[in-house]
Amino acid sequence: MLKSVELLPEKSSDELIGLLKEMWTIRYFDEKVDEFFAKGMIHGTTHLCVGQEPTASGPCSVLRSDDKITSTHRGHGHCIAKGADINLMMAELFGRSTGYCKGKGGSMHIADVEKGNLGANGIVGGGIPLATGAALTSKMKNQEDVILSYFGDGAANEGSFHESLNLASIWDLPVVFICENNQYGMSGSVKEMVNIEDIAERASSYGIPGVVVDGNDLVEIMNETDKAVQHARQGKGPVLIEAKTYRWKGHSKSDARKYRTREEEQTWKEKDGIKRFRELLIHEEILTEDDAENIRKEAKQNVEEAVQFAEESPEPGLDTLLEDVYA
Amino acid sequence: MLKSVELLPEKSSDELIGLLKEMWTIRYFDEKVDEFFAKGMIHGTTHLCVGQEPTASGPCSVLRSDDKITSTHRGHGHCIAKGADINLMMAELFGRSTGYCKGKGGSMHIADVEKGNLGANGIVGGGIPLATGAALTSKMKNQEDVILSYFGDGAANEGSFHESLNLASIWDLPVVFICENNQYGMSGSVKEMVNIEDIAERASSYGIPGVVVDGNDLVEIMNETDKAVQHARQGKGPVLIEAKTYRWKGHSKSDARKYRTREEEQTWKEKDGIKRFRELLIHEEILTEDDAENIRKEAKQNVEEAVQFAEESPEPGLDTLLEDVYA
Amino acid sequence: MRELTYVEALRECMSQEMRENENVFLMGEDIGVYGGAFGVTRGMIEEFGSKRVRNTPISEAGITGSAIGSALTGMQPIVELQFSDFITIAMDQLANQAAKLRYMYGGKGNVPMVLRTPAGSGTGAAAQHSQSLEAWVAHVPGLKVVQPSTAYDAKGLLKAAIDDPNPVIFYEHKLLYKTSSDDVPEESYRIPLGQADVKKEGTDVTIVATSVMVHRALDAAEKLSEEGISVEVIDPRSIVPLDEETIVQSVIKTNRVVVVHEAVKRGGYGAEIASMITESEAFDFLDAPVKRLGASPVPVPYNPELEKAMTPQTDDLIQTCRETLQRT
Amino acid sequence: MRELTYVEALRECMSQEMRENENVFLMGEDIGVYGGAFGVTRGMIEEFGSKRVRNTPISEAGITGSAIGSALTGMQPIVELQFSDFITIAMDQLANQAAKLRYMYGGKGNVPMVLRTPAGSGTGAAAQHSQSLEAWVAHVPGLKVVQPSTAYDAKGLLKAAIDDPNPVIFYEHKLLYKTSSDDVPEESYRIPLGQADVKKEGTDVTIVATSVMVHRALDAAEKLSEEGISVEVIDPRSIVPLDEETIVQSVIKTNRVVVVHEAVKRGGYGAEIASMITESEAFDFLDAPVKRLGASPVPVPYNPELEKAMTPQTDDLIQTCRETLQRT
Ligand SMILES: Cc1ncc(C[n+]2csc(CCOP(=O)(O)OP(=O)(O)O)c2C)c(N)n1
Ligand SMILES: Cc1ncc(C[n+]2csc(CCOP(=O)(O)OP(=O)(O)O)c2C)c(N)n1
Ligand SMILES: [Mg+2]
Ligand SMILES: [Mg+2]
Repeated sequence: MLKSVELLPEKSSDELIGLLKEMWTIRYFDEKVDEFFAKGMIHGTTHLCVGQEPTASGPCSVLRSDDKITSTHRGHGHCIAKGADINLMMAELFGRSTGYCKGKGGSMHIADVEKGNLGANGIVGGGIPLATGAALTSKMKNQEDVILSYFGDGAANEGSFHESLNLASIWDLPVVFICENNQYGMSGSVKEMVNIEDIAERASSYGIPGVVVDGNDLVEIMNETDKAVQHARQGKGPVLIEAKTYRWKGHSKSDARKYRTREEEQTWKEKDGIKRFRELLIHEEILTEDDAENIRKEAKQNVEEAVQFAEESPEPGLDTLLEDVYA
Repeated sequence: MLKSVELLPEKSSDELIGLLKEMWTIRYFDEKVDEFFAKGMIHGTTHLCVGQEPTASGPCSVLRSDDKITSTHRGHGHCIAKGADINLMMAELFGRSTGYCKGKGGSMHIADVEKGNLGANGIVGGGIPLATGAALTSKMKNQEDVILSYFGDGAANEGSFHESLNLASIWDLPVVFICENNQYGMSGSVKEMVNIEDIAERASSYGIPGVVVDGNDLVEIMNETDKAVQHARQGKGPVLIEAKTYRWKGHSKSDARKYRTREEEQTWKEKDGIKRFRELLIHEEILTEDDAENIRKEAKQNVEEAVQFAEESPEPGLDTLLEDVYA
Repeated sequence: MRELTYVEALRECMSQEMRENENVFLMGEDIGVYGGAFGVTRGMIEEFGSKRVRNTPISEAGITGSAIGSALTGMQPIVELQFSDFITIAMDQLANQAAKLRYMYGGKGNVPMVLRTPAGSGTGAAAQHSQSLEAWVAHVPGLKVVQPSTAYDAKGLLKAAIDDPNPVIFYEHKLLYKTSSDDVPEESYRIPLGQADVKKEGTDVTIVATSVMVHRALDAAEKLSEEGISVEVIDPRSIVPLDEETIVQSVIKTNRVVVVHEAVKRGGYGAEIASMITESEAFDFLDAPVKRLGASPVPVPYNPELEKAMTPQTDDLIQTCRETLQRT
Repeated sequence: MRELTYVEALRECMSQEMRENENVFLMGEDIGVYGGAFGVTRGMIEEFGSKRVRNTPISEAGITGSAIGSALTGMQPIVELQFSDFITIAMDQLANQAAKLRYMYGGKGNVPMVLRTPAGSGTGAAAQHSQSLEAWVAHVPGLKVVQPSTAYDAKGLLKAAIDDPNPVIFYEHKLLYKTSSDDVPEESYRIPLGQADVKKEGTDVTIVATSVMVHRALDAAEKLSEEGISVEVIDPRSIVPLDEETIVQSVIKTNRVVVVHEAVKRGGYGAEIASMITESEAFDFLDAPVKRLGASPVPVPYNPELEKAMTPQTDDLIQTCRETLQRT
């Protein structure tokens, strides 16, 4: 559908517009969450993906509905991109019984097993073996489902990364490992924490393809993930994709961001992937400025409605404490 | 001293002859242990390094006495090559109070901390982080000591391998990682357990040099380890060396070796590194056939004496049970 | 009925399940042609092929995590960890993922997997290959923990573990692998988790014993019967869930109890069982304090005499029962 | 004397040690300019530089293992694990290496390291960031385990832990970081490991409480004193080694005891303490069974009310003390 750039996966104009709206939804969702945390209206902690929307929406948009993802502590975007209902997400953050986890999980544990989101994870690197196992199911059951495993640059230094990629590679499992390299762990700069330029280079340790993509270029991400997903679906084994991106906000609710400069932040903000995709759609005449503005407002409005839904939802009863430990 | 091949580390003829004798000692030691296990005269289990003598003797021979090693479950050779007293080793295998560990450790836990052997390890991959930490001590204390970390091809699939190599690489620690690729874990063929040709390729994940050596060529091993040790000692950071070798015996005392063919075993036995080095020394006129034979006999005799020492040593008293848990 | 060893009983159970249920498969190090370090899976790759008997690299965390992921998506993996000491490497996946996913997700998803692994000392394998760390997993809500002491129990409990929709840690014992039961049915059967077995009835003192200690308790009971002392031996078989009722009723009957396991006494699960008894209605029936026996607080030593001295033996049980009977 | 928070006390101790002893250094995730997830190391990299305050990659097993290796060769590392839940990833290195090396090597070599890590719930961090798993490490011979409940204790115990030639697991508590003591000396001091502290004397019932529960026990004691009930509150401070004597003597005096911790009750270390009391000479002085309080057998839930309902609160302690006093 796009003329000036090549887009490999087939997407209708409506679908492309949907992606723009989804990215806006992700952004407004997390900005709203930020606001509530700052006001002390939500309990616990949270990790926002503002600035990383394209790495959530792009890869998920090339998946089939039976394909699955594993997500991370910074998982709201992945969750939305995999089709979650933001009402249930917001309710979960409010700890309400209507939330995805009935108020028991919170931000770090939102899962939507039916939609194929096998869950956020509070353990850095903890989801990578789970994705590998889900891919094993797909292979053993001849399902053709592909699993997309999200993790950060920091997670690439955990043993679980290594063991999982090795396992997936020797068994040719249908899993795409996607490293959202947002330049930092919590405060540890990727430049100091690994001795190589690109984390994608690590693919060579497992004899699998490694690809670097611009995390702010939705089209590039979609193209590369699409290729990787097809590779995996065809039984050719896993692929490691590294998306260079940046988290605009602090790591979690209390972060003075001393480990980086405001200038660096500014430089990255100028690369905003939403803005870029919006301009592309306008340039391609898929969208007018007015449409774009309406879409943005709708997304914002949807988030407001999610807040309302959450606020009106009941707290879980204390009698639920002991429920759902065992199946 | 050698004429027909280039040997980088300076070694006198006596030293070269000493290495031949050491390799014989390792072989006879482990063959003796094999015999005792077969007869049920020793308790527990053991892992023999028959056929892997050059990867023990070569790397250790280029170390200074303050340099250290970490070893593995298959560690008798490393221990002898790092200067251990075989009497105390054999006594340990017999579980006697005179043994290196006072009878409390056995084959998998022989350590000789004073001589710089930081210990065998029953946990596959367990010693790699320890070596990394010892290298950190060296660096923090400006000691110039280099640490050599032995592990197997199987261990290269443990998370500890990955985390340690990453840490050592970002901190430029003076550690040489040496993978004794004897083609199998316990039964898992390296061909099935990794998706790459050489484990040394994994060095690229950490931006460090990776080198493959012929594990039956003592001179090549010495040359490559010597370069690596110098690299590390000069503060240039770690190196990963992979030595292709083969264990002649089964994995441990009860192993029917179904996972490999007798032909394959034969092929590797023909590459015997001891025989090869012996012939080199004779060819170089450093040794006559007769000298070589005498050396071999002496090594064998020394092992017999170690057995006698062990047999004559007392059992540890039951009152030692509770000793040495805490310092 | 048939005599079968503990190893054979385990293998028969897995084979029967795999024939019936295509979701069940095995993963582990050297479980293929090698047959596993203790021979439990011997012959299975020949029957079921390398897709369902998956030989893995040496990557305990990765294997365990992958099993969890596959269980979460519809398979029923049985993982063999070569020695239970290596569970230390997989604890994040077990305690933080397998045990918690369902609860964290508000009751969505479940993890029907079994992790089989041999524990215990007595083989000279020394400190890193001889531990009994079942207390760790038993402390983690969301896991179930089984410790069969006989071939008969092994077969029936393993079936229950495989059928269970939750992660089950199934502790085998190295010294039991070659022991046999003469009453193992050929057909598949299930022993419900959470059902203790009274291995021997008695009236004077109760011994609650797990795994290999069940046999030492039975030996002790036999010797004590010569002195006219009647010992009741209870094997909980699973420690999570724990059949508190059977234990409490026995203590109410005998008024005296000794709890024994091979694990280090300090912080072992015997403390939980002993405290549970004290907190129960049995307290008022106790004629002597609940007594625990467990290993000395040391890493398992290599020397066979030291190794033996570390763990409770039949004689220790005999003496402890006598002491407990002498308390007034 | 000076008022200092728990965080400040910890930081002051480490800084003083690092000024005195060049072998002492810090390793951990985000302990540099970030100051650690809970701000404990804030400002330290500025004073001591990045060589001695080493920011690490996210590699818990690797960091812990490296610390062990450096301790074995002459350094005295202090590792910060960001949340104690992540100890699950480092258990092989802690339990199989650090704890056992010295014994396995026949008394050669030792591992003078401290692993500091925050435990506990109450912050809404949910199931993977709120556990209290001290029972695991306390079960492993070769490790020592410390749980300071006040700023004063934190400073003195941390010094003892750093000076100790053995691996010490030092459990901090998230809810205590901001609490303060008004009696923290400026100079360095050491509180020996294995010395319990009687936080409040009393005569009717003893509460043995660890970490944050010490404060709930003191609150309960205060409220119960209004009813004329005199509670003695004992804080073991270290659970390995455990000051059994102080606990036993207190029970001999009060004849009644409640053991409380935040960890899950099932298989928690309270079972060890309770069983130890039952097995001791205090048994004959007990007027009521030893009672334990601990968390419900569930992963820590996110919702604040559920989270609170899971762990023992002051009211639960009050009620349990009353019940224990009513037993005859
Ligand atoms: C095993 C583990 N170690 C440490 C943490 C604490 N922690 C949470 S997020 C984070 C940084 C993760 O960095 P990265 O993987 O790059 O993801 P990002 O936060 O940048 O999205 C850390 C250290 C954790 N949750 N789990
Ligand atoms: C963590 C761990 N997993 C598994 C084992 C069991 N085991 C002992 S040696 C071995 C094979 C190791 O293979 P490799 O690293 O190649 O060393 P090799 O035995 O070939 O010298 C295995 C699986 C162990 N001891 N530790
Ligand atoms: Mg990151
Ligand atoms: Mg090998």
